[in-house]
Amino acid sequence: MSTGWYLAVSAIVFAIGAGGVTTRRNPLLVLVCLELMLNAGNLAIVAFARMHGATEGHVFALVVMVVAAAEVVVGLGIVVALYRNRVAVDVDELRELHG
Amino acid sequence: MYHLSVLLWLPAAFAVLGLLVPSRTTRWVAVVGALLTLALSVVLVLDFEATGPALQHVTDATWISALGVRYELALTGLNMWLALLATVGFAFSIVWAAMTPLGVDRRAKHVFFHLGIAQSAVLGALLAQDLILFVAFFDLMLIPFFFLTAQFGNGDRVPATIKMIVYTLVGSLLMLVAAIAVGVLATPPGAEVSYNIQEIAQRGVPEGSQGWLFACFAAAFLVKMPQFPIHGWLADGYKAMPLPVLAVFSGVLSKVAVYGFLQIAIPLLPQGTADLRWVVLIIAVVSILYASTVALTTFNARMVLAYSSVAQLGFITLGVMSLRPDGAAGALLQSVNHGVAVFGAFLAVAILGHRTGSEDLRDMGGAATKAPVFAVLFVVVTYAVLAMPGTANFVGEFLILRGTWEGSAPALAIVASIGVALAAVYALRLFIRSSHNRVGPVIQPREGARWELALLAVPVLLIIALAVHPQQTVEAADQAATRSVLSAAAAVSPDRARDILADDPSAQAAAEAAQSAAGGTGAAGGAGGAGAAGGADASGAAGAETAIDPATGQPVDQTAQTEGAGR
Amino acid sequence: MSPAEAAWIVLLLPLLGAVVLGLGFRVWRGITAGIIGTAAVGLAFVFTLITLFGLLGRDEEGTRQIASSLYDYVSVGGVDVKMEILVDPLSVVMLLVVTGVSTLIHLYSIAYMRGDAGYTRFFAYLNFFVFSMLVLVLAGNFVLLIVGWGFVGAASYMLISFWYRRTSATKAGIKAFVINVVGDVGLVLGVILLLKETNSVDFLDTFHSAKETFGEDGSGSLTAALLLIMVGAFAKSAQMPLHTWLPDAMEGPTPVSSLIHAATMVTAGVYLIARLHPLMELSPTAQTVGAIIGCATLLVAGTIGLVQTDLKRVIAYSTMSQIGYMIMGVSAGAYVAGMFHLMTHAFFKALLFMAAGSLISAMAGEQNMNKMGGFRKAMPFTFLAFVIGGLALSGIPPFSGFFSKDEILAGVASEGGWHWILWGAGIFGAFLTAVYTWRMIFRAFWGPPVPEAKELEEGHLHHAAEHRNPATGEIEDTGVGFPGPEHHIAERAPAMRMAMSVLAVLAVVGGILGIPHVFTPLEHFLEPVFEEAHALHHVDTSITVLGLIVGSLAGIAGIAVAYVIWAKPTTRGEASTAISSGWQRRFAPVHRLFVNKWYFDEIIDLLIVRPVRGFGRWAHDGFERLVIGGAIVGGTTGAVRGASAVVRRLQSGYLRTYSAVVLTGAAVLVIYFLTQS
Amino acid sequence: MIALTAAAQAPDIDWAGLSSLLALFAGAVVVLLVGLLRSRFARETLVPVLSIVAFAVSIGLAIWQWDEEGSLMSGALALDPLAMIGVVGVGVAGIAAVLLSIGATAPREAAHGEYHAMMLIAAAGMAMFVGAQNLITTFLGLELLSIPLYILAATELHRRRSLESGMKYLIVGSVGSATLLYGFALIFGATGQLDYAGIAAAVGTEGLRDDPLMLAGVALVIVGLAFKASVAPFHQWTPDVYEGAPTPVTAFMATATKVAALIAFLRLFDVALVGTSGTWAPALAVLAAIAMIVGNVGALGQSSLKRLMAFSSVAQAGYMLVGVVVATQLGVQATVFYVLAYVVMTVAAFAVIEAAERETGHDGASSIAGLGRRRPLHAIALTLSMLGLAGVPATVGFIAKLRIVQSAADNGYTWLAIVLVVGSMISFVYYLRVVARVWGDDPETTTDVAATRGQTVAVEEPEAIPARAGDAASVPGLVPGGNDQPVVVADAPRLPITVLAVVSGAAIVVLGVIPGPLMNVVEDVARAVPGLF
Repeated sequence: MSTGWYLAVSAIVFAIGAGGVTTRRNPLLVLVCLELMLNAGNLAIVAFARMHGATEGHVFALVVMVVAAAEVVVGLGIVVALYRNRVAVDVDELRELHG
Repeated sequence: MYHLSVLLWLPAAFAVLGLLVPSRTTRWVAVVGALLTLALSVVLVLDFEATGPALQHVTDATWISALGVRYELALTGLNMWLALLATVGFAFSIVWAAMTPLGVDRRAKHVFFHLGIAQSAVLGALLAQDLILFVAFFDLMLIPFFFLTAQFGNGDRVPATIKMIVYTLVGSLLMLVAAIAVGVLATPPGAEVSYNIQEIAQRGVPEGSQGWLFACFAAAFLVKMPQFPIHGWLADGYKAMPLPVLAVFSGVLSKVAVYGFLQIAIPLLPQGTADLRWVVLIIAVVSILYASTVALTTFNARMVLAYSSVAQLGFITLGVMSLRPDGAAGALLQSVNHGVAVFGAFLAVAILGHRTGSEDLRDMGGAATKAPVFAVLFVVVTYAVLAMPGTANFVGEFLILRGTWEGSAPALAIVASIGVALAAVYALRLFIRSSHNRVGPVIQPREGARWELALLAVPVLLIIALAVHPQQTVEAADQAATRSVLSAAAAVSPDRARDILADDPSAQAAAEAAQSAAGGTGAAGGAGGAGAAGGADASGAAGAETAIDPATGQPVDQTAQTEGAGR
Repeated sequence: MSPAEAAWIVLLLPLLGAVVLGLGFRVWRGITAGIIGTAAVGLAFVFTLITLFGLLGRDEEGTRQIASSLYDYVSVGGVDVKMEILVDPLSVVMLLVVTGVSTLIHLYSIAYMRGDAGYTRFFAYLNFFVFSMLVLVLAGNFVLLIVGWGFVGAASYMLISFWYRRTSATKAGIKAFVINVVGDVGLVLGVILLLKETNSVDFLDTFHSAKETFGEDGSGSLTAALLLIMVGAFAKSAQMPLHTWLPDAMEGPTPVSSLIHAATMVTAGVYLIARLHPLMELSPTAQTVGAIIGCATLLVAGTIGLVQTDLKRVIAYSTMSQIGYMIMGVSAGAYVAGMFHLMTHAFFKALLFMAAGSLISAMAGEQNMNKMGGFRKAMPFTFLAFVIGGLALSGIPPFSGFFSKDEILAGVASEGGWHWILWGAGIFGAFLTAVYTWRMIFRAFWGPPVPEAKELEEGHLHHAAEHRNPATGEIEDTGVGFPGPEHHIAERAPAMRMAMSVLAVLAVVGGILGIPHVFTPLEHFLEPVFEEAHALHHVDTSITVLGLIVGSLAGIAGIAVAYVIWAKPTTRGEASTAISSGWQRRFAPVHRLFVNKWYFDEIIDLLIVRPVRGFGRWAHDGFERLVIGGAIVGGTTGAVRGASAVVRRLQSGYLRTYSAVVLTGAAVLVIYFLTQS
Repeated sequence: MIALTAAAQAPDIDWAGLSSLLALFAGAVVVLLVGLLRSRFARETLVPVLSIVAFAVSIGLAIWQWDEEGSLMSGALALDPLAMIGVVGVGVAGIAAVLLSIGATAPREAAHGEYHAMMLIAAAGMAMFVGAQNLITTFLGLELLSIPLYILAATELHRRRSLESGMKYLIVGSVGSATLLYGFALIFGATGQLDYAGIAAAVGTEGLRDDPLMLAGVALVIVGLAFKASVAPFHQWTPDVYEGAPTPVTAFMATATKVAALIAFLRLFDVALVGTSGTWAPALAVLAAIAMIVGNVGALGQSSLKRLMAFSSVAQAGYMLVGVVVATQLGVQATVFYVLAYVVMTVAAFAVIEAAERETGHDGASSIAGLGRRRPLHAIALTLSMLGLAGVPATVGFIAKLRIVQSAADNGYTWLAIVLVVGSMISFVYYLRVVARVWGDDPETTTDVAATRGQTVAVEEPEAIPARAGDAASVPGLVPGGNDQPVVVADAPRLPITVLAVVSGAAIVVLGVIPGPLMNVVEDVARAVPGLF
């Protein structure tokens, strides 16, 4: 299959992730969607690496996975801290800083 | 050979010194500093030979090498007298501040610190020969006045000062871009960017973009003076500022803008000047009429002086934009006169203000009954403000009107002369409503305190001194003014340049160099370099009675029979 | 001592006097200030005589026009102005008049002003005035002339509003000054226009090269320049339409009126036109304009003088009309006649003002003629002075007025053509002059003595209970001491009497200086100055003789008419004023026109003062707030504040909007980039 | 086997080059361990000292490596003055942040060890980011500096606003980096190269100028980096995060991240993608213009000082971007000079804001009212920093602005220079309003600080949001009343903050009057960027 297909899939996954981030109100799901966006990028990198036969691409994908994991962990940590501070688990709740 | 940097940084040094000494003695340190600077500037002015090279006492060092910005100062015919006016003005206002409660205020250190920094900045702007150095000092000169008014002003001072600062900075920041653009555009490909004023004048800025560049410079200077459409900040700014500070702000800072026109905008952008000349002339004339009518109807004494300054600066701008040596020299003389008159006038308003509590003319009246000496001094200042023939203000105005008549248009001179009549009205109205007529409802007239009268005597003596011999100010400015307006005049029309030269044979040598530079781009030959050959044979010094034979202009021997004259 | 050095001393003496009096104003007690002032001007007169004789001495060999300069006043561009004076017969004649009459007036003021709180200040200002008048007369170039012009305007302002506690005085002061400034401006513009051609401000250079620069029949720009300069002359000499300040200037003390508004300042215009005669000769239109304005002024002033009730204002209007004569004469080419009339007028007009001062003192400051009458017995000397002055003013032979006035008319008539109309107007003016002069004398001295007069007859000078300002009637603020409650009449003050008698003699004898075609020393003295001019204007004897006869007839007729209306005890026993009120009713509209001074004040107020003040107030309140504050400043700050509100509202705090903005931004950028390719 | 072993011998690492980076990592580890000790002295003072030492060492090493030219880790990191100046800038910002944290509530809440470790790691990330020459290391550097900052922003666990700012920064930050990653992917797809030199060569030779993949990739990269440098349309996180986060962290974020982001911008756009500057230069110019206007206008109505500084940093980012847009030697010099000047000015401002916040409990405008009378030194420092940021002559801000305007005017971007000038006109209003408030002494606004020293001061939020009934249950340890009023002990500012304020204030003026030395440093930084004329 030509790389174009992989690209299309990755673009769609990126779009879904973006849609999720902007519409879902539960921070956990927002983090999931962020994962989706990062992995879409991953998919594209791997597809191109195969196309160009450049192995560094795969290294790049591995690095991205590690980074994505780290982000989600920190994200969850903050969500738990928010919950312990009696703030409803809702992204729209976080609007004390504005103006 | 005095180093100009000493004159420049002396006030700042004393400002810092004032911070260190205990606050009781700060004011005396400041006064000593101001008087020292004044003495130094007088020495420099006396040391300036009118027929010497264009730039004297030059100090030159690199400031920002990467940008080609140099720290270059010099004394020229144009800025010499204005620098003296600045030192006189600051000495006057520092001594005045030292005597008022402002000087013994628990934050007196701030007052004298800011005044010192402002003085350095003003002197820097006047003496700078590098475009960026000029713009830097031009902006810096405003900031101390912001602090002075925000801390020590009256009424709702903070918004008023912020409006004033931002308003004037609109102009000067535009000027920053224009200054850089001038420097950059004037550099021939491959050469090093240089912001030296003389250098740029020789290199010549491409004519295409001179228009908008001149507009930027003109905007900055017209806002600073201020002139008619862009004087929004004047009313609030003047009301908010404490009077000792206002005297020097109104008397000196607006003159830096006039100097800016003569030293930078006109010589560097001759084509731009020629194209936009009429816009500035119209603004100036409208400013004269508008400000005069407002000045003669407002009831606040301070506002009368504020709008009278706008009108007087309208005249000065007329002189500058007439692009003729006598117009420009008249404008410079008028700047010095207006400065001195304004110092006296603001002190008089302050004295009257002390006695009435407010500066409203309706509360005043009859101050002269108990204060004869103050009344006489105030009358002399009033005569200077309205440019009565006999004072040097009249000579300035005469030269400006002549310059406008021949340089710009007779109609303009006639309309401007209406301003002269209106000036008589508002100046006398201010004097009469405050000092004459019956004793006003609020005022308690009493004679001025000894220090007040002594201080008021200073500008009065200066007015009289200038009145008796205005020649020294005009003579110094003559050569320099010819050089700076010549290229612009040539840009307007070649024959104007010829009749400027015809008018003033002494400018012949200086003109050749400027003539070559007037040809627009890239002419060689330093305009500044060739010093003017010996000035006009300053005859007439002989006191003895010499019957001048009019036909030949030579003094005639007593016995020789001359036709024409009576037998 | 050469004439020029003497002239410099004459110039500086009054200045020295003014400075000495000014600086030590607390030191001089009593009348010492008066003595110093008078001494200063007296010395100046002496040195003027020295200059005169020095100049006469040079009759044979040297030139009579000496320009001496001290230093360069201003020299820039083409303009080279020197601090120089020009000593020649014309300026010496003026020097004589100015210093002579000033000395007498200073002498008169020593007594008249005694008791006034501002005594020293008065003499300081008076000396300063004399100095400025001398600068004007001796100036050697146009710029110094304007400087003198300005000084004189300032000095007259200071003296008019001398009693500055009176609001009417300060109003009159500012009015006089502003109109003078208008004159100055005209003068400045005229000089600038002249400068454009001649490139030199020096009198002698301009006059001698006048023909080359302006061509034989003079150019358009020369006429324009002269007209502008004449605006200055008309403002200073109170000619129409710039004359409204003169009647108000009567607010000043009487010696001021006699010095400034009779003898010296108002004659400046005449001197100027005489000085510029080489240029005037080249521009017939300017001469015509001058003649017409002069004639119109003398008629209008005469008519107003008829109906004035204030004593000093009657004399003021008579001055205006006599100056009208001089301007008409000088503009028409009769320069010597003009100067001669200027000199004689100075004598008898100063005398009349002094006499009026004495009369007003007798009336304890009251100037309204309706309240005067029957002072013949009470004040014989003042009456005699009034009669001599009146006769000279009306031009009755052998008094000085007769010769000088008719010589002017003769000079005008000899121009021929339409100038005869001016001659006719002049004669009618002479008749009017005689009428209003003697109306004043009869109203004041004839008829039953008024209480003040009776009191004076018993040797006791009347003192008003409270001191009122004659013009406005408000109680005078004598708390500060002036105008002083004391009054001095000639009969009791030797100094006043001495000054008035000298002037009386001169008024009578003055005529011998210019008996036409018989003995004309003045004309001979002024010969070198007006040498070319005389060739053009030849006056033949027949016209002169005709003028003399008709002029004196007009004068006598005028006196007769005045006698009939105001003095003759009427047969039918009505009060003597019945007849004049009868005339008033019959010509009511005309009377109202004259009383309202031909509505000049109202016209000027309507055309100039009110619009300027209205515009100023509108600009100050309306325009400043709306346009400057609103549009330019408010507009920009409004826009910026609006934008700031928008940006802060966008900052909604919602997390999801932020990410949405980032993503949409990315999409927009990608699309933009793709379209680029 | 031998071949395997032979092949697997250790790679030749240039330890000297890497030393400044390693110093930061080592510092983080040491600080983490010391943080575990029980004694308050170890935690309260030893940890900050050690982290300052770590920063200082890394700065020293960076200066030591100044003249080296070449690459590290087989082309992944560049070793040139541009990277080194980045490390120095980050180091200075780090030291300042640590000084501000002494005695602050954030380290006490989050255990000193971790707090300082996080800071050091973030600094290490930035050091990597500025030196990155390969797409992988760039992305890794970016994430390494961002994630610790998310944590730091949320350190004050008991203050809802801090958590909120942390959360917001994380989510929007991740969106930004995801976009950046996708951009890198597309660029990698278009050129097949990962390292900058390769990309530059590929772009030059194969004429990829108008290849859709390449263009889309560049666009997304612009979004990602613009987000990080908080340039206008992508700046919306900045005000909320700066205001919410504890002030020392905000200071660190405002200064260090800007240094890293701008230098990365320079390296990526002026080295790798310089070929396609025709397309991205105008777009960046427009972004810069928007940033200047939105930043200045947004700051106008602000009452909270930190939020004002946030908007002002957006505007300043706009000014700095001009140097990148111009893509010339002068442009690079202008941007690097501006960034260093910006660091000094912002450090001075935040030092005074932190001191005022400790005294009054809030960062509202009234906290600095009448400061001129109470704390003259702080007042002078804040005034100088405000005037510097506004660009008043005799301050380093003026020289920086001058260079930016000249670089713009030199290359035909005069309209951008005019927008810059109009923006700074607006900026004068709010900077001068702060200065006027500092020096004005109208009595009613100055909270009488002397009286409240020592007591607990209820934090008065500028616009308290009506707390919903649901979460009003009081949590043990919190001051009763008010939903989450944290405990703020109003105590006199510690000496380090005053020293920091005075030093940076002085630096603003000294560098303003004598910019010579800094100019030379910046000159040889620009030489490191090949390819620009």
